[in-house]
Amino acid sequence: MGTPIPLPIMPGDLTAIGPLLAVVIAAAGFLAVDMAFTREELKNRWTFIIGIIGAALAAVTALMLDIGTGESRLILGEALYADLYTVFFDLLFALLMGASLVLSWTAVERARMKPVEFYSLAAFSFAGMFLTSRAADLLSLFLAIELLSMPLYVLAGFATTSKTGREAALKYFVLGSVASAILLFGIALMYGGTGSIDYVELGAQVSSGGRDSPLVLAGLALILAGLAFKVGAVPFHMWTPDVYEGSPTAVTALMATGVKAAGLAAAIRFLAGPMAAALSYVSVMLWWIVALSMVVGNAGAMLQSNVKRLLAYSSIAHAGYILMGLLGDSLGTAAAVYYTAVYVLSVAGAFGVVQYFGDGDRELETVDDFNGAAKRHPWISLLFTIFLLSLAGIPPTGGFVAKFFVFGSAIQTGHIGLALLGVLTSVIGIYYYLRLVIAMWMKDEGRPVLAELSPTSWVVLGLLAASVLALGCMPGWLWLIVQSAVVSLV
Amino acid sequence: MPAPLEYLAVSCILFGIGIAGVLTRRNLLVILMSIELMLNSANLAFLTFSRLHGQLHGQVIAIFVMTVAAAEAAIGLAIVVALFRQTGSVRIDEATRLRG
Amino acid sequence: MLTTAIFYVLSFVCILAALMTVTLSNPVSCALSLILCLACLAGLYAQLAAGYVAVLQILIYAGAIMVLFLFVVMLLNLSDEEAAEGRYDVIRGLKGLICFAFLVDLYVLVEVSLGGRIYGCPAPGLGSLEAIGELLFTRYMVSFEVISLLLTAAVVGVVLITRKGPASALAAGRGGSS
Amino acid sequence: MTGETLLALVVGFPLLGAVFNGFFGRFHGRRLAGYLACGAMAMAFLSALGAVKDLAGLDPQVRTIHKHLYTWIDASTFKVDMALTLDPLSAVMILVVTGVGFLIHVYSIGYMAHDDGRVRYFTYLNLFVFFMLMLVLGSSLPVMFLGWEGVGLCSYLLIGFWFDDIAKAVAGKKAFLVNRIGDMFFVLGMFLLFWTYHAVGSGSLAFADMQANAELIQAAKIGGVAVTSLAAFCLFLGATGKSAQIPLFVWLPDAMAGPTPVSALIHAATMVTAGVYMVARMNFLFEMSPGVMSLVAWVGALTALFAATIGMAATDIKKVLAYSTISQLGYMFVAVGVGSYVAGIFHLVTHAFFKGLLFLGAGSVIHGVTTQDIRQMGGVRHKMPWTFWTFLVGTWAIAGLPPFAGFFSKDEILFHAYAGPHGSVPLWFIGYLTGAMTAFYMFRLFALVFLGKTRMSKKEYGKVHESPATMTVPLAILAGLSAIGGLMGLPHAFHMPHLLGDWLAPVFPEFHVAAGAGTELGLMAASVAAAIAGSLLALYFYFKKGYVPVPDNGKASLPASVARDKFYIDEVYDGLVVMPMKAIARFLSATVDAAGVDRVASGWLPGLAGWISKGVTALQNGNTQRYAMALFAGAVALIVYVSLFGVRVPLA
Repeated sequence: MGTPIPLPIMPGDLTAIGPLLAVVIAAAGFLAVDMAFTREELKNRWTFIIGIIGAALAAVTALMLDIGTGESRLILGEALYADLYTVFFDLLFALLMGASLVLSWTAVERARMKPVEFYSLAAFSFAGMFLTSRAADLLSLFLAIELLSMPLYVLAGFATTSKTGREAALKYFVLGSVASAILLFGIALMYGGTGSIDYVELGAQVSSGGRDSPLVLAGLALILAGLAFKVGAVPFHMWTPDVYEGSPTAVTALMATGVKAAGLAAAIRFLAGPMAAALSYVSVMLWWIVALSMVVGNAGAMLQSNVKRLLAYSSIAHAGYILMGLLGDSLGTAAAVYYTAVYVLSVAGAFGVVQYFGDGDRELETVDDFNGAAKRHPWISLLFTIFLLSLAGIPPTGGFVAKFFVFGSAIQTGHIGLALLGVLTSVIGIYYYLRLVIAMWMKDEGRPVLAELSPTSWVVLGLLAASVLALGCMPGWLWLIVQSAVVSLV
Repeated sequence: MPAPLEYLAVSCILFGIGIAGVLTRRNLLVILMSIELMLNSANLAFLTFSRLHGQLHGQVIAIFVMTVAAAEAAIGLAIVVALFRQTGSVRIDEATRLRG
Repeated sequence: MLTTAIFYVLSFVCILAALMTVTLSNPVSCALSLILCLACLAGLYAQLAAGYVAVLQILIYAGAIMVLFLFVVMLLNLSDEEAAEGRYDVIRGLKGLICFAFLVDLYVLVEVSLGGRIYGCPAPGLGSLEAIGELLFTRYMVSFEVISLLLTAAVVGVVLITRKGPASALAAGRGGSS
Repeated sequence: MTGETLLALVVGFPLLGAVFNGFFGRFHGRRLAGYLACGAMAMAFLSALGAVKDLAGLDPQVRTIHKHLYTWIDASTFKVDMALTLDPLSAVMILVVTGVGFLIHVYSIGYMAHDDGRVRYFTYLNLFVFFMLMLVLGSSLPVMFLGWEGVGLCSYLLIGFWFDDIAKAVAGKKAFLVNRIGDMFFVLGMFLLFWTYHAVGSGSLAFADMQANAELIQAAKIGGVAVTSLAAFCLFLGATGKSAQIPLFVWLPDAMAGPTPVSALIHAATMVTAGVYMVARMNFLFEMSPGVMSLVAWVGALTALFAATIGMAATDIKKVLAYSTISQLGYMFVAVGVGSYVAGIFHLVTHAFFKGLLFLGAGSVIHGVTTQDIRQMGGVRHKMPWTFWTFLVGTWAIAGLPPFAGFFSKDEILFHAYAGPHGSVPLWFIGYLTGAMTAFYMFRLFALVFLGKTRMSKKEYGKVHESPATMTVPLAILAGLSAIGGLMGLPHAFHMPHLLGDWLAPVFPEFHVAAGAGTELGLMAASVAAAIAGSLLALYFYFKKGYVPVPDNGKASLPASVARDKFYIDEVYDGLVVMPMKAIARFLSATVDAAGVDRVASGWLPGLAGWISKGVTALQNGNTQRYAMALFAGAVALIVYVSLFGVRVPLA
């Protein structure tokens, strides 16, 4: 045998994947807790402690990354990136993990799932999320998406009390696998056309002469389809309403926030990163995806009475708004990232609130179930209203500023029609979000029951609402960060 | 030795058959098999290109894909079994409670 | 010349077996056809200087995965009624047609790119276990670790979802589905 | 206290009131809620007075007070400050908003005395005032938009206040949807301006900066059209939504479903004038696009005429006032459209007085009579003397009869529409005609409600009573303002100072009128004659002759005591003049209102959306294979696209 092969681990590389390690350790911790203790209270207590520590550790290690001059670094055999963009999404996912632990706990127990089992699977999914934003080649991307999805396939059908969970799991699995296969075939074609799977190399080939090899184009098309599935954009969206509705709410919250954000993180990295030159080949198709997503998402949500389904359709529309940013220049990309952050915070908050309504096995399902909520529970209704107004894009919430940036960049790059459609469809958006607000504040007859909120939940919900308002009232600081993060992409 | 194009043709045909199976069969187990078929067609493409470019990368990727396929099959079958236990059916067109 | 002949035989059987997989009505036959198809694919892999992958294909796929499939098919022990496929109507035909159109388009794209390209001599060592191992632990180190996570997640997931829940409505479901 | 602090307090008090009532209203009870809200408004009004006094102390050339609260958006090249700017224009507005607002708050205490939802009502009302003040004081377009959206939201909440009534909930929805369409154009105009300014290196949407850099964007074009015109057009469409002009006026009559003080505050005195204020505020932009300017004037004129026509046929006391509001707003747009911003703002102020008064008077009547149908009133004057006299002042003022407020402001508009540089004779004539019609329908309303013999049953009539002091005192104050408000803008022909014009001079471009005092006096005489004619005609028909409008269904369902006259000459006149007019009004009201614009704005678009919605949900039939098919078809479409157009395709 020849000389020993040095592992491609440079100093600092482990810090760069610190959040990933933290969440993997947490996952191992959950499994250990499940085996070590027999009493449920002990299991629960340690699950919570380990989870919070994991999330905190992820956030801290994300912040410890030395960004240097702001340029992207390739680490660990050039498979992953380490830059401001990854830090940004790491913090977002760490926050989501914390929020999920605190806010979903009640819903997890209501669905008769054991928290330790739920969170051990969710932790693997979070590991996948942490990977999506830093994938530097197509294989890492594929594996990250698989790692992200597989635990969720299970989680969707995991609640034994749910009548629809199994069906949701099945649909999610079948459609997700088909999308993965399409993505994989696209990767194969891309590899065939260029002989590489590294973003940097692919980008170089696409922007130099070898670009119009039909293989590369076909690969690009199929990869776009695969990513659009995860993001939930039309016409790859049809799984979202059914799966969001059928899954336990705790899982739906994870899908609406984490999966969506991870898919967007990957898509933005792929389409606006080194491969940005490739975007011009598919920009017409992206235009249609964006337009259809906005129309179908908002129109679909308009007449829904089920809250989860309503939020599912609206998430399709938001995917459209966010992808619209990619049609613009670097400012547009920054707008897309900003919008993603605002969307994730607002939806995390909205689902956080929804999960607390209901008692016993029952959770609130329809819009009418929220009638009179404000009268009985004014504070949490106020928080919910803030999240909904943000999703509707009404100032002074973050949603307004995000839409402002996205539509603005679209107009600047000449997509006036698309911006007009965006503004028009967001009118529908306001209509259905306000239906919930009206149900809560202007109707009296209902008696919605609120599960007891722990002080921690209040703090987390309050923080989410405050950050949503802060992003609307003082968007400057985040916008600067996002802009530098986007600069580091290319 | 046949040309790369010929290997790729086989790969494309397998992919087409796989997706056709997913779209038309009612039996969930067969649909899972069809998905396996699609993954395998991608693998054949990877190996074809690996040989064409004279690199190993394609082969390594194929190995990873196989592992992913194994995990996917396990989870898919588990979900099918779980669904069967609840509803007594493995027909995909009967799982339509969620709609609208 | 012999390679070409073998290629044609293998690919013919492979495609035929694939077709049988998606058309035969008995799931057991489907699974067996798929095993045949995967075996032929292994042969093709071997032709492409990927002996190691070919071996894995036989071991993992035809061996492990498909056994799992067969096992589940047997476990569920579907009645004919359950396995019945229904008629092949216009919609299904249309779906098939779209798949076919996709195939043609894909093939045209591939043909434009690769038409006239031929394989040269394989580089020595292509497909050797040592080279693959080296790549796995250097360039693909991260992916290797991720795969291990993925498998762990899958194991945990499978264990959790297949536990018998309190709401096992087998009997009720049977009544409703007929 | 400095002017800056006072400025913050002006905005702060109503917000504080809203927060306090909103969060603690459950604990301190309904009674206190009204006093708290009024207190907040009183403090806001006093602060506004103080701030304006400080402002008046400054040199006219630098007469602005700027209060920078914090930096809202700071995105390197793009900066929006959350800042308030008090200049002569916004000073006028905040005095109106807080002053009239305070009176209406006081009035509400009496009007809502028996309503269970008072806490919520006052919360929304205070919140509304806060947003209105943000709208007026905002130093930049985004801050103005914040207020713009906020008042829309509050108006929505207040219209649907009595939500147990389905029709009211629907009205709230309609108001909301139509407003959203207007707001959409506002946003588009704002985006256009932002990116155009951004392109020339000025990433600020502050009014002062935009005005200073206006020349830079003059040459910018999109698709051959000047950006300035496009932006002005979009903003104006936004204004038509908020200020209920053609084509987006349909919501205002429906919005009358809300409590009457709300109609007075939001749908007469303040919110609906936001469009006029915005055009005045953005005058530098509109001045750069003469085409849009004349569009503004013509839309205003046509709306004024059109709404007056419908007003002549309406039989609901609040609907008459609503159409009258639309009509008067049309006058304001005529004024700003011909470049006479001072006249526009002048009319805005006087209108806030007399229309606020009329609405509150109407509320008082409704409070006493418990119906809104003027055909079932009559003779109310004996039962409600305060309301009667104050209403008469309001009617007098809006009819344009000297010497009350409406006379001065309306005549200034008409004079400028006739003789101003952008004015023309047809524009003036439409305004003139509308003036006559205004006098007619207002005195018709007045006569039908207050004069003659009552058409109520004895029992009902016996129950009619005067409103409490909390309602009549604001009426009296507003009546006083309506009477003397015109003094702030005496015509130049009188050789007296135009106080408002001098005050607003630093804000607006100079406005020269070519014609002299003779023309002005001539026009004045003509319009006074028309107003007198209109008033007398109305009094003749509806007081002397005792006519009662035909019920909607055409059948006589009125009490027998209101038997019709037997003079054939009246029948002929009725048939020749009144009936055709009513027919036109009905036609307009029925076709345009119900079938045309209405359907597009609040029926057709949501209809389309609903249709798409049904389609989307029908496609979602639960079959996984269909979903997979959609997924795969999407992938195929992508592949086919790249194989057909696999070259660099520039995006149109």
